[in-house]
Amino acid sequence: MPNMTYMAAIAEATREEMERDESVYLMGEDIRASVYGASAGLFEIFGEDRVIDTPLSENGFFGAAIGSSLVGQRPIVETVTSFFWVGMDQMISQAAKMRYMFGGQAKLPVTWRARMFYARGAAAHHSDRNYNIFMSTPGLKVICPTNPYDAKGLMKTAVRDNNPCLIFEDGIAISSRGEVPANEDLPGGELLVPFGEARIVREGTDCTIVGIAGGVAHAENAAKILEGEGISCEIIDPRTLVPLDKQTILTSVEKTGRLVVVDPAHEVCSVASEISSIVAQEAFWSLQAPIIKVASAQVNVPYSPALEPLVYPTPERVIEAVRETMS
Amino acid sequence: MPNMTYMAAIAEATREEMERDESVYLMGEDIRASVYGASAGLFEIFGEDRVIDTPLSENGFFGAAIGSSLVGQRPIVETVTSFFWVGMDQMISQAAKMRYMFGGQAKLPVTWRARMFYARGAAAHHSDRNYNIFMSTPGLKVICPTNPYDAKGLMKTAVRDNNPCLIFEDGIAISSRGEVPANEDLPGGELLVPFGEARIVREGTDCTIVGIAGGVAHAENAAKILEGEGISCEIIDPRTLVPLDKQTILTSVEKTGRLVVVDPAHEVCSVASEISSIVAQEAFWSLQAPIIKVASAQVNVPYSPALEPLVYPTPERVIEAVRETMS
Amino acid sequence: MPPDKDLLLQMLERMWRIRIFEETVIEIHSSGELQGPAHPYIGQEAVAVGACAALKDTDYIAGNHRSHGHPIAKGGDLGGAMAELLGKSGGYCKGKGGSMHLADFSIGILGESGIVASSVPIATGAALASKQQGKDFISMVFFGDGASNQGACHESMNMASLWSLPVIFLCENNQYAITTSYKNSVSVDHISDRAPAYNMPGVLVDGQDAIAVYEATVHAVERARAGEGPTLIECMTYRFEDHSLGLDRVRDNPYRSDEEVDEWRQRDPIPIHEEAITSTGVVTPEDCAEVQARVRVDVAAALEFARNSPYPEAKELFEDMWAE
Amino acid sequence: MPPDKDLLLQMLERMWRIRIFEETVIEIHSSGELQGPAHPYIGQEAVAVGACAALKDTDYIAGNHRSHGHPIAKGGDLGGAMAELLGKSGGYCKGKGGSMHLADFSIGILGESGIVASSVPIATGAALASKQQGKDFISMVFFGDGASNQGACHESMNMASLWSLPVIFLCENNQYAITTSYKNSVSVDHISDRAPAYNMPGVLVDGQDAIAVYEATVHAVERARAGEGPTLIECMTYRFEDHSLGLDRVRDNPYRSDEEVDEWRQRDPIPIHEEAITSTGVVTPEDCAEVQARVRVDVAAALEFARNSPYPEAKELFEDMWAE
Ligand SMILES: Cc1ncc(C[n+]2csc(CCOP(=O)(O)OP(=O)(O)O)c2C)c(N)n1
Ligand SMILES: Cc1ncc(C[n+]2csc(CCOP(=O)(O)OP(=O)(O)O)c2C)c(N)n1
Ligand SMILES: [Mg+2]
Ligand SMILES: [Mg+2]
Repeated sequence: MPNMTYMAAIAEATREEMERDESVYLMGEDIRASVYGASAGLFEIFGEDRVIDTPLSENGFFGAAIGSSLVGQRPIVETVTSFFWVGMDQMISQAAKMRYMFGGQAKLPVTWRARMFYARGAAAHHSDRNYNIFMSTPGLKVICPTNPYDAKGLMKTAVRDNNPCLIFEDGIAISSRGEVPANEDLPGGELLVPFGEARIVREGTDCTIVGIAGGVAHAENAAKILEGEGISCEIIDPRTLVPLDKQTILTSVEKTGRLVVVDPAHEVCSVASEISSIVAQEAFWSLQAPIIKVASAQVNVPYSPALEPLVYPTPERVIEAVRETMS
Repeated sequence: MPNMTYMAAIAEATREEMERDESVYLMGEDIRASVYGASAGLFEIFGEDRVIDTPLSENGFFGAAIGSSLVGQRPIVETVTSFFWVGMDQMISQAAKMRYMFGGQAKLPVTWRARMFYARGAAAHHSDRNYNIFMSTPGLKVICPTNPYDAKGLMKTAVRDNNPCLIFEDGIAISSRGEVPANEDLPGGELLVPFGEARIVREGTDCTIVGIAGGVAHAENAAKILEGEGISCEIIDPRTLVPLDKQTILTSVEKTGRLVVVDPAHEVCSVASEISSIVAQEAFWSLQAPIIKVASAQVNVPYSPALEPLVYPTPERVIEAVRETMS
Repeated sequence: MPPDKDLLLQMLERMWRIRIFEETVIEIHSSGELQGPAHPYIGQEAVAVGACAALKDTDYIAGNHRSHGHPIAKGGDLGGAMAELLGKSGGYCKGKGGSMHLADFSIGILGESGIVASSVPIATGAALASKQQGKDFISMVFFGDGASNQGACHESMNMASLWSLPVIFLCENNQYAITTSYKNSVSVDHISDRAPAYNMPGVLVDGQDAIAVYEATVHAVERARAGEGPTLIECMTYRFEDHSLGLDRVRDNPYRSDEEVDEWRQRDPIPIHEEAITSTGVVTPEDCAEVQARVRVDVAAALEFARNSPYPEAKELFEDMWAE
Repeated sequence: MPPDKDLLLQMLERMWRIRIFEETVIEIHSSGELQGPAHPYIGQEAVAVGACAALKDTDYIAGNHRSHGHPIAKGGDLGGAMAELLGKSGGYCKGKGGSMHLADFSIGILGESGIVASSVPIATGAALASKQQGKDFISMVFFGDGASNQGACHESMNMASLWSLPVIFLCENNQYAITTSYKNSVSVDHISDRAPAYNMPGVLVDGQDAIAVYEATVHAVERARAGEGPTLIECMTYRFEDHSLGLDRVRDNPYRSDEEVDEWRQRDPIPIHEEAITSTGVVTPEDCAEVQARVRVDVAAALEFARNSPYPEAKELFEDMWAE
């Protein structure tokens, strides 16, 4: 099986979908030059109508993408999570609401791909992990692939979905490599990962760890060490936050009786809070210990290499949390 | 004690603060004409430098308010929650982050007042209850006054606070009247309600109900009926979400062993989720029943009078939830 | 290319459809039957009607909160519009959108929007799609003088010009944004003066004259269909009623003088149009009277339809959220 | 009003301070000592220096991601800047902001910003405050050709013009936004051509000529201090280096021809300025050499200071979030 980087998987998904369906096009800043690494060579293949370098106008071109999707186009928009703020009105007021407001007349097959920078001095203006905000808004699908396989398969599913989809590409996940099957080795001839199906990364019996985005890698590292202490962790990667595969999480907690949620976003009103609240309501009687959130400290992200690492979850913090639930 | 409407209380706070400190000024759309009812007559008193009707440019004038606050002004900005989306970049990238990014050099005494429409056909574009999103973002204070007394007292505190403050004026709360002491009857000569101190609306022993914004009124109505059934509810109104008076909530749950959170915002990643997650982590051992969220259905807000009421929490839904925790 | 008799009469008819629709809306709002917000279009009929007369069914429009005139001008059904306002399942949007969100995709009405200026990028995107798909569909967006100050307009006009998109930016300058005069919100004399900043033609038109609006739009349409790009048209007009129904507080605080309102009411687009089309003899006053009478019947039928239409059922709450 | 000798030399000195600072930054970035992002200002020195030479200490500036030139031009301390880049507690922002967020409120540097165009409204607001407070402080904002397409610019320019605010919109047209030519992102020939859309003067200046930039700014400053409102100044310039350090991917995908880069490198603002000031005899080549030598020492000292400055302690993480 080919082993590839996360960005290569995204690039492959993009090219395959553009080849398959000519209504799929790419839009963003500096995508011809492939500044974020997912669009190299596409301009040469698909031309200027399908690989569009935009002016620096996020609200405007997000809106243009949405408008084009209303009448049959399927844009893929590339950006960075922090630039979502600039285009927020189009994302929330239009993408998330139009279909419902118009009684189902609109289809909005827009896919946003947003880079989330991680550590390395991105500082407050480039360190937003705002998937919780979009998860909170009805009408948007929210996707957090954590490895190349899922990145490719979920991206392809997103492009084909008739609803606005947001793909969050976490800095930690981006640095991963992994196996992605070649199309000819797949039964259907291509890799499509369905939405709303969590992945059980690792089975275990003592404590459930739900990892969000880059949190999955931390959970895996923690689980290996905890195994040495005789603590067996079950790790769940929801993969898509909307739709959320609640059932897999509940079933796991019913088995283990314990839950730790690892989420590299700010802890307040986070996805970790949401999952915790679901379990506290729906699997309460199975719980044998407090639910622990391991999320980012509620502080803006500092630049200094001496401070920045203190904000984010780490495998150590996950280990501590699991130990606490076991005590 | 004078009995007044919520908006009259806001108007009084505004006028008093403008009289007290000439760096306080008002900015927004159609505020001279007082379209939302809080600024009647102020233009005549304070003139055009302090009562500024802006063009329809939320991102621009939110930013201008922030910029002016950096150098000594104290703007009060009037808007509607749904228009926050348009000005989101300035609110998140600048207001919430500047002070920290600049190592504490900046002070940002900007107060936003945002109307939240409620029921009556506001439809999806005018029904956002996005306080959770701002609560999630480090750097902003978030205030939800639920009665005229708190509206006046919290608003005055907000204007004097040296940090960006967002006041959410919930449609349900706005329709309330209540007693607001005259200044001459107050020890300090004026009404200032501190941030971070929850109000215990009603004491009780069986179940804690935390009400957010308009949720407080529903909780009160529910508690009256439940009292008839012999169920004693303790109602807590956090009043400010940032800072959040976690301790009052935890202490109450330690006493009652049960928690229902009533929040008229969408349920996912909501303030209700957050409070639930805090209690599931920090007061877990006191809990005798699942924590129940009574929040808005995860759907865009429909216009039709036949559908809209189905979205929001109601006293009936609160009653059901409390009964469930008791069973 | 002056409009032919049929089109002149169709324009008259559509203006009457808007006028009488709006009068009915005002009535049922004051009686309490209609509860939601609504922004009357009365006084501005020549703008939407003149502009849409230059479009085909396959062309797109998008609009704003002052939202009943545009879809009716584009040929939208009155019953569906009225039912939508009443929140009934026979409405354009099954009662989910209401007054500010009328849409009928089947005839290119891509929807009105409650967030000021937020449909400007949307219409620009529909034009982009048209170009990408090799279609000759044009996109037109209605927005107000107030809206013109939003960044969304700047960004959209810039993109449209860069990419030569078939989009018409149709600014309805009714001179106020709620209570704010455009003289206090727009830093140039006319919004159309901003067109050179995007290297596109800017046209200033008398918005009370449907034929003038039509003709200006025809030019813009030709330009757009020929692949020559966008046009900014500014129509000077006036709303005869309050900003929105029930906003009495604003009425108490007069931002427009009685004289000004009266003066503009003298420039009612319907008599102006009737005068224009009957003075040449092409159309008779009887033709006009007949149109008006027919529309009264149509609007009454629309109200009847809306009243008889059932409310959506509770189970519909979660429908229409997600597309398959 | 041509600048006097002292000012001419100060301008030279500040250009050298920027140049050598940036060269040092490139060095410590390639050695791995500096890890965060950084956007070199080399090639554009005449813009910030010429413009800031027309300002007083009490005037405000705000900037963008290409962020080292503006504060140094405004008189900012080199050691604090370098320490900030290294994330040290001796930095302007105690290491919390880093390269893109340099700020020194004590001399009117209201901060650089990583979100493109988002300091344009901020600077407009500082100007508003100045007017409200009856002060004669001016506000100037640096933004790029790419930034000019953001709605924030439109909204700010409109407000500034309406309210006659003392703000100078200083566009550094270095012709590219990362890899995108302004010819493909700005729909008019020049960004300054947009000034009439806001009823303000628009000036096009050679951004490699510090004296020309200075003189244009002096006019704008006079206008602003006289209460006559804003000015848009567009400086044509070029960045000699990559968009940001470490963005090699872009270098592999050439968006600028070698010829173009070489041609512009011939128009280095430092020799141009030296030539201008020595050719009149006011300043001697020795004066210039002395300036450069002095600056080398200063930058070396700044790096030394930064290296010796301690990292912030863990407990500082939560400090500076909230003002008392
Ligand atoms: C982004 C946003 N800000 C504010 C409002 C509130 N609002 C609704 S209509 C309106 C005035 C719009 O003026 P204009 O664009 O001239 O249209 P008109 O009402 O005159 O037709 C305002 C301020 C809104 N709906 N959206
Ligand atoms: C809102 C936003 N969108 C995109 C970016 C990514 N980005 C950083 S710099 C830049 C180009 C800016 O171009 P310009 O304004 O011309 O300034 P220059 O880099 O040429 O100095 C881009 C696209 C950003 N930081 N902010
Ligand atoms: Mg108007
Ligand atoms: Mg540039």
